[in-house]
Amino acid sequence: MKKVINEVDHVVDESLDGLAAAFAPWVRRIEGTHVLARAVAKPSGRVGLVSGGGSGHEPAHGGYVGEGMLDAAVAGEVFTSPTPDQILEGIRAADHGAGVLCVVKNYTGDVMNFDIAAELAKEEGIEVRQVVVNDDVAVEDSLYTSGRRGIAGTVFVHKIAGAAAERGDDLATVAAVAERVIANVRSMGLALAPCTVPARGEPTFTLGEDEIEVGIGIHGEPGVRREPLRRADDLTDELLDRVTSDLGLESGASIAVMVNSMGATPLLELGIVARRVYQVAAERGWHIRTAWVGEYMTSLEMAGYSITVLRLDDELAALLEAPASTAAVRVAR
Amino acid sequence: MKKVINEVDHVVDESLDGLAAAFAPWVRRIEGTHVLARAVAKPSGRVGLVSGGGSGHEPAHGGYVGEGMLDAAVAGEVFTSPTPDQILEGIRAADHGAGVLCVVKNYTGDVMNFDIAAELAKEEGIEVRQVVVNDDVAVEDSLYTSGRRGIAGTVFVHKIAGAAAERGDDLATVAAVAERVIANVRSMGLALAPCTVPARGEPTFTLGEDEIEVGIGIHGEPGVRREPLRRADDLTDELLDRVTSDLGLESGASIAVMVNSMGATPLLELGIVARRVYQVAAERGWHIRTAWVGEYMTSLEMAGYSITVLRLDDELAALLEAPASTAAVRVAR
Amino acid sequence: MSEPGSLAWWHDVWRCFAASVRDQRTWLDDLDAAIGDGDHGTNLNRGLERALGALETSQTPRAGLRSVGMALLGTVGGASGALWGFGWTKASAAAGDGTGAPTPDEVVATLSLFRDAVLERGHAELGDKTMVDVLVPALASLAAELGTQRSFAEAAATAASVASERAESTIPLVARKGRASYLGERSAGHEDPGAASMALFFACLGEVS
Amino acid sequence: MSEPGSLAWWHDVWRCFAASVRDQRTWLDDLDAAIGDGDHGTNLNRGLERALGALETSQTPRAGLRSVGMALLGTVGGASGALWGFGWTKASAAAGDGTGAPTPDEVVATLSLFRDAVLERGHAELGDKTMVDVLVPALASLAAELGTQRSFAEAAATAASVASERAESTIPLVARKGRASYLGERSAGHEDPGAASMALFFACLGEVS
Ligand SMILES: Nc1ncnc2c1ncn2[C@@H]1O[C@H](COP(=O)(O)OP(=O)(O)O)[C@@H](O)[C@H]1O
Ligand SMILES: Nc1ncnc2c1ncn2[C@@H]1O[C@H](COP(=O)(O)OP(=O)(O)O)[C@@H](O)[C@H]1O
Ligand SMILES: [Mg+2]
Ligand SMILES: [Mg+2]
Ligand SMILES: [Mg+2]
Ligand SMILES: [Mg+2]
Repeated sequence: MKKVINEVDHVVDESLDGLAAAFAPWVRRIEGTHVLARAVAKPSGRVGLVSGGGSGHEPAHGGYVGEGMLDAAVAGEVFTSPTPDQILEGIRAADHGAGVLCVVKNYTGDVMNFDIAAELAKEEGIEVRQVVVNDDVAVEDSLYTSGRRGIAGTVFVHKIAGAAAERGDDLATVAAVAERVIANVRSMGLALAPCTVPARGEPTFTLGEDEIEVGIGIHGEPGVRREPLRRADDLTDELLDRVTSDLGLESGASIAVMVNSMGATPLLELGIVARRVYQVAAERGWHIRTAWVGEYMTSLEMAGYSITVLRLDDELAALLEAPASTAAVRVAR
Repeated sequence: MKKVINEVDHVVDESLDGLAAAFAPWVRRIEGTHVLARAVAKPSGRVGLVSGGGSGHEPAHGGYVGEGMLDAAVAGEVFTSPTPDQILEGIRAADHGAGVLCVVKNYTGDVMNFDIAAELAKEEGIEVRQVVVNDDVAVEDSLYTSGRRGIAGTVFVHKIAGAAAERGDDLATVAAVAERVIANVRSMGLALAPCTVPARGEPTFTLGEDEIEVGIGIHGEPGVRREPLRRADDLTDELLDRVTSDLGLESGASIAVMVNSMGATPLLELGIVARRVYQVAAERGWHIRTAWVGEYMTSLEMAGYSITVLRLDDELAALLEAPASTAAVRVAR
Repeated sequence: MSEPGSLAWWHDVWRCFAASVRDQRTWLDDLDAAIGDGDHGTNLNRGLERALGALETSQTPRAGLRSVGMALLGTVGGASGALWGFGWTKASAAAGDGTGAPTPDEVVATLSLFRDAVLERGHAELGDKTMVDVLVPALASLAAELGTQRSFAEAAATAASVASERAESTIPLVARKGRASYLGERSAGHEDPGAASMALFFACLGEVS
Repeated sequence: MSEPGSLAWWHDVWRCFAASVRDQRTWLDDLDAAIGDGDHGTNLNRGLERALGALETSQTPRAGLRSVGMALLGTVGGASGALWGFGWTKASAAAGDGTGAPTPDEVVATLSLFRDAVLERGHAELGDKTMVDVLVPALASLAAELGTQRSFAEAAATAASVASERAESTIPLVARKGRASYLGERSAGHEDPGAASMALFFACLGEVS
């Protein structure tokens, strides 16, 4: 394992220190915790937004803390959901008297730990609601399983629900907006190379020189299928097709797109993917209002990418384009 | 070679198409060229700023085109300096009657191609000045060689000279500000893993499981020294020491810092580096005004990082913190 | 041997479990890497050190197991952290408060609360390829054997072998809960890591009794 | 064989050079990978296809070589693009404009302008481990041999072997110009890619004459 680290056990703690210092205009680390909260708290009477999950997805989630997005981000160990006591700290920091919405990605661990934290927060008199993001179409959705995973689409939930909270919507409304994003957002990813969790020291899987994993999550897991590497356009067509047919995307629809690097895939290659997305959108009559191309929800240094499509209505578009100021996302007034 | 590409020969062209589409709020591609110019040209009578170089350094250079930074970015093939005709197109697009400053990284190819382009532009009656960035302390500076390389510090030149041009400084003044940045900025990087140039298809060098290359440039070249991997803090101490002693950095100095990923090294690890930089700065009495931590001047999917330190005076600090709006750097008003 | 259900006995159980997980950490991580995210051994191991410390400073089984649950909840993370942590905070309610003598029934009642809490939180059913596939039948075996007047040691030994069999019999299953469920059919052919660690726990019940 | 300095002869020279670079592309890239950035063969190859096309539509050596220079300048990129491209746009001035018969002296004058332009742009000196280490002595040999009344074919063959020797003798040198200079002492022990491709060019002068 070749990584820029000191002790394997201190990776998350030390990284949070450094990122909190560098991101000081936006965040502060709540001492003794793995929580990054806004440097300047939002006015009281506004709904708070908390998200989090395992570390290793940077800039998620601390990069999304700031005006117009999250109030607090809770970091677990690498790829391990945070514990309820930490989440509770985040909820406390985000509470400004109007309740807190937790944006949770659909993983058993995340859901259960956020559930327990929410119960503890309620015992303290904080009103808490949760939304569970499950945008990954690679995984079959079934009542009898844990359902779909939450992946990169979560960042759109942060942005849009964050804007709703910022403008003063009440908790039920912010939650409803978040649910509307969740209902309209789908993603799917693939990997060209695995990543190595520091505590484990070995790649999470191995691939032949010409193999890729299709339908990966964001925790270094293998995907749902292994297959030969193909041209960028073919891969992109498949991901886009899976995502948009699940969404039932109609010609004439307005959409936001995210082309997300899993970590090692450079922007040069994401540009090739974006080009194809615009081509297909033009053919199919989808209007791309915004395209986020870069690293938004990574999986350490995994090589690969995911595509996210969000169907927009006028309100979602306005909230997506509303001002935001965080370490990783900035939209000017 | 595992990459998200179609044809090896079309990588740059296709990527520019996709990035231009996604970055449409900031840039447009000048048809038939490898030039990304501002979507909305700056008012006439203002100095234009052009930069560029080989591709593979994304978000450099197209990501820095927009208000407060560059007017045009010229992309060569991967790691190959652009040709004079392309640079000339960039200069033409950036010219608004007050002359154009070219920010060139010190590589023989870049310098010669920009020189030729500047001569051609002068023949067309455009006033052109050039500054050559040579911030890499890994390479010995000597009158008898090509001197130091230009690496990540170049982005600070874009930001600060861009702000000077935006506020209306004349060409000589903008060039002088750029030279002041160059005189006060130093960088050094190291690699944990090489990258693969698409046209070549093989890694630019090979490293043992515990080896790193210290003193790398940004074109996949090996560094000046090969040595065993050490703890993040040790590596960071060495880079920081080399950079700041070359700069003769004094206690009490105000600085801007960049912790730049070469591509594959994730933000999680950059956080660990940033933490150490803040620790050392506190010990040595340097005041870090701004820290840019992320991908600014990459080398495809190379693993590793560079550290850049810029000594600030009040004017440089103000220009660094002046508003900017580009795909990759945004500073709010 | 200490009395099953006594504070000393619970110490023995958790010391044994912590040691097994420490020893088998890489194996558990490997099992999890095959169908999950490779951290199961690391997760449990991180928490069990802390849990042992908490137990050592406690005066009664009830207080001790509650602090074990809190420690696990605060350090393990992931699915197993929520289940093991929440489970033991709940289970502690049935453990002795130091007023009466410990009984085997108390142990079964405590483990039953743990099982109920795991089922309540996780909503997993038998055959979903989770720790539940071990916990439910192994606990049922323990209770049944005790009902036939066997000694606790004998009953626990039987439960341990049921647990180990059931862990292995998760191999052919397709996961329907937890991270492994995302793999669909590809999850078949591998032992569930949470089932494997649960079997280590039952092995310890047998070993120390 | 066509007359040295005629349009047909220049066609032969560039066709030969384009073919050599195409064949040796990977070797040139490998040389560049060792001490530079691995693109020298790819760079030249990209430009030479285009240069050949430009030459084919030209009416005189002067126009043809100028368009070769422009094509190289617009497609090769990197250090070699600037030097080869700029060099040939300048060199063309001494080439025939179709009015008189081509002479060997014209060829030497053309190559001398090329050399002067390369020196002017690149500021490299002999021993800096660049293409100059081949260009300067090989051209000097060509001129000198022609001065002793040898045939152009003989003189060019000698120049080609000088070029090839000089390319090899860049191996022990420490680079002082270009990308390889950043490696310092580590640049010693490898042949300079630009010197190697320049030797291919002189080999073609010999081959087609
Ligand atoms: N809903 C559930 N009910 C019971 N056990 C579960 C459930 N989900 C997951 N598990 C168990 O948790 C184990 C994984 O634990 P661990 O790897 O520590 O957490 P994570 O999956 O969050 O990385 C699985 O092997 C499975 O036995
Ligand atoms: N200043 C210079 N003068 C003459 N030749 C040079 C100079 N700098 C570099 N070269 C030649 O250019 C060659 C490298 O060309 P190439 O790889 O195509 O460009 P780049 O270095 O920009 O990648 C070197 O091997 C060397 O022979
Ligand atoms: Mg986990
Ligand atoms: Mg090059
Ligand atoms: Mg796991
Ligand atoms: Mg080269």
